[in-house]
Amino acid sequence: MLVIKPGNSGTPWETDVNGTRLAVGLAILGFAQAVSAQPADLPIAPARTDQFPNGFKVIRAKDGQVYATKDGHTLYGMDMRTLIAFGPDPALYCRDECTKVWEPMLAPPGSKPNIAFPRGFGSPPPPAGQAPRPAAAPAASNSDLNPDGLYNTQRAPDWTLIQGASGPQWVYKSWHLVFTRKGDKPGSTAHDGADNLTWNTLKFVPPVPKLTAPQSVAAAYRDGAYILTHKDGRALFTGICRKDCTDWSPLTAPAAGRGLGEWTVSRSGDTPQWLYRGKPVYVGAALDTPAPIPANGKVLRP
Amino acid sequence: MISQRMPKLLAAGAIALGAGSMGAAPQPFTPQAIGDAPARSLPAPPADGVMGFVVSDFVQPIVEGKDACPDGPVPKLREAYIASLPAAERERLTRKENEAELLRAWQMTAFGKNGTNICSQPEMFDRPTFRTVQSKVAWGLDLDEGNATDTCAHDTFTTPNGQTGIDNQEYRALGCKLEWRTKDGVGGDNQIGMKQFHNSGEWTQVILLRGVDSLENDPSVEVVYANTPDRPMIDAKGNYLPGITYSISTKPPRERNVLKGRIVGGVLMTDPGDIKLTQTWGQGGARDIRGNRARWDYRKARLRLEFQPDGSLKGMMAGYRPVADPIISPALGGAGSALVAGIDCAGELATLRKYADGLKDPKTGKCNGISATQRISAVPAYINDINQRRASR
Amino acid sequence: MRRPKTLLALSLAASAFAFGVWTVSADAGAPQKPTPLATAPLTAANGQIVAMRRLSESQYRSAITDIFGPDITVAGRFEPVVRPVGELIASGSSDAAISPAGLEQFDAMARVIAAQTFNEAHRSQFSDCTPADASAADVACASRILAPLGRYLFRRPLTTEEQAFYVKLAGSGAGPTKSFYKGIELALAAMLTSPNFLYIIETAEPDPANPGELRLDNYSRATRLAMTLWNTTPNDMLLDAAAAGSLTDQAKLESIANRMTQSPRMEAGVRAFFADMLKFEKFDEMAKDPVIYPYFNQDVLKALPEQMLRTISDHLLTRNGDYRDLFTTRRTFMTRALGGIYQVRVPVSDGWVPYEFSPADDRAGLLGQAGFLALYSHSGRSSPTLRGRAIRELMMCQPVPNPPGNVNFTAVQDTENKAMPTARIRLSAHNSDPVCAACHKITDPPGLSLEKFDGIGKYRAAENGAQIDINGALGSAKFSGGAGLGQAMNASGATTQCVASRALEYTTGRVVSDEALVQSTEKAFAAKGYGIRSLFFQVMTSPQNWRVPKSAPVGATRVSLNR
Amino acid sequence: MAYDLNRRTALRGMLGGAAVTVGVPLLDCFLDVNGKAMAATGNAMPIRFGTWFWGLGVNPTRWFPTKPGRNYDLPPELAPIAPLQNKISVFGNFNVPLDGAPNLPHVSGGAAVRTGRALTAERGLPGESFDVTIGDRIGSRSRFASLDLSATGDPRNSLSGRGGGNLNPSEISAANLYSRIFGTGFKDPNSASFTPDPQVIARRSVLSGVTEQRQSLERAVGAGDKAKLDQYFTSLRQLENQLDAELTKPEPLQACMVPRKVPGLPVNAEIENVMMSHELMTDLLVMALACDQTRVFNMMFNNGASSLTRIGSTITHHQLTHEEVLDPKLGYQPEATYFLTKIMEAWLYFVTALDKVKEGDGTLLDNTLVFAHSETAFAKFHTIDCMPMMMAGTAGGKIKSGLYVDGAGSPVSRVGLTMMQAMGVPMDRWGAKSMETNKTIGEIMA
Repeated sequence: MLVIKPGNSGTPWETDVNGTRLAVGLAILGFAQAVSAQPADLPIAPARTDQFPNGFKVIRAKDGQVYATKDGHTLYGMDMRTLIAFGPDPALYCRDECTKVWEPMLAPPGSKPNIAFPRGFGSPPPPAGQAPRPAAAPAASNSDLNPDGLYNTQRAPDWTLIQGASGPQWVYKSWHLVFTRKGDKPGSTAHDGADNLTWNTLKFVPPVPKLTAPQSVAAAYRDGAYILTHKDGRALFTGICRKDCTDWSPLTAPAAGRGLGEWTVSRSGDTPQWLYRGKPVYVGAALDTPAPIPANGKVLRP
Repeated sequence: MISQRMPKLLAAGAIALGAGSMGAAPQPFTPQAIGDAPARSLPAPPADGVMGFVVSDFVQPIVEGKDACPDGPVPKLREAYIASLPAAERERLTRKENEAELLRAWQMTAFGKNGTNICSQPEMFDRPTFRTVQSKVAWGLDLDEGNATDTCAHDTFTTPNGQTGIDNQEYRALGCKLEWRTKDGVGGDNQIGMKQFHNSGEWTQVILLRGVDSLENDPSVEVVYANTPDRPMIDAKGNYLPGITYSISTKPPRERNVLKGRIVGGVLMTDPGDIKLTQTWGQGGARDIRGNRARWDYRKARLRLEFQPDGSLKGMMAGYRPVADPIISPALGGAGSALVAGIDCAGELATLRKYADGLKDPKTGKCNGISATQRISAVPAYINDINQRRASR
Repeated sequence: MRRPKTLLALSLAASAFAFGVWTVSADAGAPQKPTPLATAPLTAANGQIVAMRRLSESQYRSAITDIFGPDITVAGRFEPVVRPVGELIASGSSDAAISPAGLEQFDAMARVIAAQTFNEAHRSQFSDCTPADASAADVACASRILAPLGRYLFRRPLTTEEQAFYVKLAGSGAGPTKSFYKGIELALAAMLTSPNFLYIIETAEPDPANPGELRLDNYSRATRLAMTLWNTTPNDMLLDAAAAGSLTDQAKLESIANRMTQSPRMEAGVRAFFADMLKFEKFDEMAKDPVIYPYFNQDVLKALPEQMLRTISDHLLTRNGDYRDLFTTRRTFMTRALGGIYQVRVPVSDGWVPYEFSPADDRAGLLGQAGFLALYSHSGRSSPTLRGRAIRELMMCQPVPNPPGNVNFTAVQDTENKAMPTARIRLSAHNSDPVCAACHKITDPPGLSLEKFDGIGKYRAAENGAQIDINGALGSAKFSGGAGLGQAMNASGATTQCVASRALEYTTGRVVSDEALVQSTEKAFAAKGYGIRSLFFQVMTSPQNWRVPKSAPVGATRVSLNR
Repeated sequence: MAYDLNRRTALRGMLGGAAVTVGVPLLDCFLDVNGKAMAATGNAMPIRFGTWFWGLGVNPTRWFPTKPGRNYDLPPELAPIAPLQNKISVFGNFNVPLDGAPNLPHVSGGAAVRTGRALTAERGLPGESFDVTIGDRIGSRSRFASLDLSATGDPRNSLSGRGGGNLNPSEISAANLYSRIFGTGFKDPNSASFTPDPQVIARRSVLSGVTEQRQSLERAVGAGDKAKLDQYFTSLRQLENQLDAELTKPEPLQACMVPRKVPGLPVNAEIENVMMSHELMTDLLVMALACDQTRVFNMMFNNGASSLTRIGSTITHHQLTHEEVLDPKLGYQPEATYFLTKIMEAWLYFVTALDKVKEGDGTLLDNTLVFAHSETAFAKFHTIDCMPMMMAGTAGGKIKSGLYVDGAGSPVSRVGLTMMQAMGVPMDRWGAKSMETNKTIGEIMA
C-alpha cells in the first residue's frame, strides 16, 4: 500500500495542496501543534534530566553523544510524526518487514503504557442528539495529563511508554519510538535519518545546567558541551586584548551590583563589567556567525 | 512594512471571481502572459550577465470558462453523498429538519474500519473518480514532445495561443475542483489564496540567471531556482517592489535547483531536469513548526520564461509530479480535511492515478507521475547566492 | 532671552528634603504626628546652585542601565524637553520644568524600576545585608543598601541628613506594608522622583584663579564630563576623582578628559550630540505617503537616523576623520530595508553592513543620505527650501527667518501642474514675490542641487518627465549636484565654527554668546585636524568653560553669511 | 477612615497659597492629567477597561470604512453600529507581521493583537495580554481582578493571560455569573466600610514628607530655578491629590443596584441561544461595573474557529467560512455572513447597555474603554494583515471616540500600546520584532 511520507513531501494539513489555506479548526490545529511540538527534522531537545531507564547508557558516537543499549548498540527513534499517513496510530507501524531489521525496545514486563499518539478527528461523528465537539481553544489544557490519564505530549517526561506493535515500548520525548538496528555494530549510527527522517539516532543532549548568573547570561550546547552565552545568542568570552579591541565589548554589570555566585562586578574600567571567576567577560558576535569570538578570546563554561 | 494591500487584495479577490482582476489578485490569464514572445525591444542585460528575480506569482493556471466543466464542479463529500441516494431518500434527508441526520450520514462516509479515514488512508477507500476537464484548451508545455518512451497514453491540450501537444494531466484531473474554478468557471480560491500566501512572505522563491549575454538570443544560460527566507517588499497594491535584495537559503529547507537553459527570441527555456522546491510556512527563521515539509517535486521539468520590456519575467514551470503529491496536504489533515473541508482524498487519488501519464515504472509499466504546470511571474531583484553572504557587523 | 540667574546659597542637604515624615502604624490606622528629623543648616555645604538641567530621556535610561543593569527595564513616557528656537535641546533642558503629567510618569517609572530592583530575582544583587525581620524595618541594613544607591543616583554622596531621611522612609514604608523590601522599594522610588536625580544640579564654588567669581565644583564637573562625553551618569572613576578633588586640578582633569574622549563610550556621547544638533526628534513624527513612496516603510524609518549616526561615529571616531569630510565621504552602512531606497544589493538579510557609494551615485556625506533628504521633504514631495534651510541652520548655524504668515504657496505645492513640472520652476514662480525671494535665495540654491533625490531620498532621473537641473550655489560657491554641494560645505568654514559653537552650547547648556570663545575653540579644533575627540577635549579642559558666567548670554551664535 | 483630615486641610491651605504663585498655565495641567472624570469632583470615578472578542473576522470590503476621521462611512456589515457611531471608533489597516512564526489559523491573529507578539509552537499566549497589564494598574483593588465571560459555552475560550500555557478561564453560564457577583461575598459599595491601601498610605506619607520642605527650598533657590521648583511641587501636589482620592471613601455609586436572578439557559453554540446568554451576561457585567465589583472584563462572544450554528443546523460558522464558496456575484459568502450580522448586533447591544447607565455627568460607557476585535481579517484565507478592531467609550475623557483610523499597514501593537498608555500603564514601547512599537495612535489620544 502507499505510505505517504510527510518527511518526504506534504504540507501541514490545513492547506489544500496548492497552499490555499483551508483550516479545519482548532481541534485539528491543536492536534497539528501537538504533533509538532518540535519539527521532525529539527535536532532533539536537551534531556530533562540525566536519568534514563535501566539497560540504556550514553555513548560517544562520531557526531556527538547518543543513547545506546548496555552492549553499546545505538538507540534509534522512529519519529511517529512522519508516519501519520500510515494509519490512525503510527505507534503500531513497525510490524512484519519492519521488525526484520528493527528491534523494538520493549518496556520491562508488567509496565503499563502512559502515553499515546495524539488523535485529532480520529473518530466518526457523534450519534444523534449529541452536540458536535466544540473547537478547542488554544492552551486547552494546563495539566501534564490528558483527560484520559495519559501524558500530554507537550509536557511528558523524556521517557514514556506507548502501546507499540509488539507491546509496551519505550518512547523518547513523546515522538521517538525506541528501536535498535538488527545486526548493527556497537556504536554504529549508519541509519541516522533513514527513510526521510523517520529513523533517527537518539542524540543525548545533557540537561541545561542551572545557572547562578546575571539575567543576561544563558547556556548553549556546542560541540558536546555547554558554554555560557548572552541571552540574545551572542557568545561570551574572556581573555586579554592587547590591541584593536573593538570586538571586545564588556558584558556590562550594574554599578550598584554586589555580584552573584561566581560572578563579581569590576568598576575599574569605563563601564562596570562582569567578572566570571575573576576573569573579565566580553560579548562577541552571534554564535551562528563564522567567528563568534576574537582569535585570542576564550569561551566560558559553566 | 507599510502596506494597505489587504482591502485591495480582497477587493481584487472578489472581482477576480467575477470579472477580470487587478491589484494583488491573480492577473487575468491573458495569452501574452505566457504565449509566444511578440516582437518587441528588450533592454541589454547587465555587463556581468547576472540577473536576479523574485517570484511574485506561482499558481496552477486555469483557462476560465464554463465549457471546461459542463457538468459543474467536483462535488464535495456532502454533495457526493446526497447524489448517491435514491431520489426519495435524497428528498427526505435534504429537508431542514433532517439536517443533523444528513450531516452524520455524509460524515460517516469519511470513516472506515478501525479508525481509518478517507484522507489519512485513502488507499483503503474505494471512491469514484472525479469529473474532469472536458475542454481541449489548457496552459502547459509539451513535456514528452510526443515521442517519449516512459509515458502512458494520454490526451494533450492546446494552449489559448495555439501551441499544441500540451501535457497537463493534473489540470485535467483536478481542474473541476471548486478550489480550482468556481461554479461559474472563473478562477477559484487557489488563485487568491496562493497569491495571499506568497504576499504574506511565508514562502518566497527567487530566480538567478548567470552568463546572460542577450535577452533576445543566448545559447547558454545558467538558471538557479531557489528558496529565500527573506520576506518580499510589497507596495500598497500588493505588487512586489523591484530592486530588493534576497539571499538564497543556506539552512534547511534549502532548495537550490541549478538548471541549464537557452534564450531564443526573448524566451528562456531550460533543459529537462528535476526541480524541487520545499514550501515553507511562517515568516522569518523559525519556519514550518508542524514538522512536516511540503515539497513541490517536478521531474523532467522545464522553466519557460519570457523577458518583458519592463524587466520582469512571465512564464511557467511544467513537469511530472509524483502522483500522490497533490493529496499529501489533506492526507496529513486526516479526517478533518474530509469533515470540515469536505475533501474526498480517495476519489482524488484515484483520479490522479487514472490520468497519470509519466514516470513509467519499466517493471510494472504503471505511470507514477502526472504532468502538471505552475504559472510564474517574477520581478527584478538582487539575489545573494549561498556563497555570496557576508557576516553582519 | 533668559532671566539672569541670581545665586543664592542653598544647602543641598535642604534640597534633599531632610525632614519629618509621617509614621503610619502597621495596622494602617491613623497616622501619628510627624517626628521631624533635625533640619539641615542652610549653609553652602556643597556650594551654590548655578544651574538645574532636566535629565534627558537617553541620560535617564543610560543612568538606570549603568546603575541597575540592562535587565532593569525603564518603561514610561518622558515629558519632552522643549527645543528653544535655533538652539539645542541641551539648552532647553536648562529651562525645563516638570509638569504634573510629567511627574506622574516619572513617579510611575520610579515605582516600576524600584519594584524590579528589589524583586526576588534581583534584591540579593543590590543588598549585602539581610534584614533581621523581612517583615519589618531594619535601620542598619536599610542604610547599607540605600547609601551607595544614593551616591550613584544623586551623583554625589548622600549627606547624613539625606541618608537618615531615606532610611526613615524605608522604615515608614515597611510598617504598613509589613515588608522590609517594600520599604526599601519606596525609598528608592522617592530617590528616583527627587529633583536631585531628575535634575542635573550644577553647584559652584569660589574660583581661586578669578577672585570674586565662581567655578563648577568637583561633583558637578564629574557629572558634566559623564553626561557630555558618554551621555550617562558618572561612574566610580569619576565620582572617586571628584571626591579626591582631582577635577579642579587641570593636569588631572586633562588626563581624565583624555581617557574619556578616547574611550569606546565616547560613541554614545557623540551620537547624543549629533542627534540633538541635527534635530533627530523630528524623525518621530516623520510620515510619508505610502502610495507616492512605496519603498518607505517602518523598517526604513527605523534605519534612516541610525544610518546617519553610524556614518558619523564611524567617520569621526572609528576613523578619527576630519569633521569637514563628513560632507564628502561616500562611506556609510546599509540594511536590507535601506537597499530598496538606494536600489543596491545588500549582502545580508539582517543587520548592518558597511557600504561605499560610487561617485556616480552623487551621494556625498550626510547630505546625500536618505535620512537627511527625507526628513527635510514634505510627505509627498521633495523640498529644496527645507533642505537648504536645514543646511544653513543646522550645519552652518545661519538662522533663516520664517516665512511671513500671509504667503500664497499654491505655486510651490501644486506638483500636478504640467506647466511647472519641476520644483525649480515652481519655486522661481513663487519667488517672483521679492519678499519671498530674499530668503529663498539663501535656502534654495544649495537645496536645488539635491533635487535628483525625491521626498524619501530615492534617486529619480526626472520629475514629472522633465529634466532636473541640479546646479546649485552656496554663498559665492557655484557647483552641480550633491558632490558639488559636499565640496562647498567642506570648504565653508561655517560648518566647523558651527559645530564648535554647538559643542560649547551642548556642554554648558547655554547658547554661547562670546564670539571670541567660539573662535578660539574652533582654532584649537582646526589645530587638531578637526577631530571630534579633540574638539570635546578642548571644550572640557579649557578653564573658561568651567567658570560660571556673571550673566546669562544673549541670543544665538551668528556666523556671517558670506563666508 | 484612616486619615487625619485636619492635617491634610492644613497642608492643602499652605500649598494652595503657594500654588497660586506658580501661575496660570499650570492650572490647566490639573485637568488634562486626570481627565474629565476627576476634574468634576476631586474624587475620581472608577475608570474601567474591557475587551469584546468575536471570531472569524469580517468581509473586509463590506465592513471597513473608507473615510478616515469623524462621521466615517458605514459599509453594509458595519451598519448595525449606526445608533452609537459617535461613541465607537473603527480601526483598519493595522497589520500583524509574524516574522519568525507561522500563521497558525485562528490563533496567531488574536494572540498578536493581545500581546504584540507572534505565537510560536507553544499554545496559549506568547506574552502577557494587555488586559492583564491594564488590570494590574487599575483593577488590583476591586473585588474581582477581572471578569472573563464566554457566550458560546466554552470555558477555554479566552485570550487573556500572563503568557505561556495559562489562560484565564471564562465563565460560561449567566446563572453562575450571577451568583459569583451578587451571591455570597457581594459587598454593596454604598454600604461597605472603607479601608485604604497600606501601600498608598505609605506612598502618601513619602510625598507629604517631601512637600513639607517646599518653603525652605523656595527660600533657597534663585529666581531662574524657583519657577522650576514651583512647578515640580505643584506637580507633586497633583500626585498627592490622586493618592488622597484613593485614600478617601469613594462617592456613592448611584447606578449600582442588585439585579434580579437570571434563568438558567442551555449552554451551547446555537446562535439564537448565544445571543440570549450574551445579553444576560452583558446586563450582569454592566451592574458589576456600576457597583465597582470589577474594573476589567473580557467578553468572548464566540471563539476563534467559531463553533456557532443555527438552530436546526449543524454546520458551524467556521466550516461555512471555508466550505462555502465565495459567491462570484456577491463577492462574499452569504451563509457565513449571516453570523457576522448577528455578531455586530450583539456588539451594539453590549455598548448600548453600558451607555444606558448614568454616571457622574456622563454614562458608564464614558468612564469605560471597550476594545472589540477579531482574530482574522478574512477567515476564508486566514488573512491577518488588516485586523478588524473597534473601541467604544472614552475612558473618562482620555480617548476620543467616533473616529475611523487608517493604520496604513503599521503594526497592530500600536493599538494595544495606545490603550495601555490611556489607562495609565507606564509604558513607552510594546511588542516584539516587527510588532515592537513606540508609536501610539495620536488621532484618538485626548
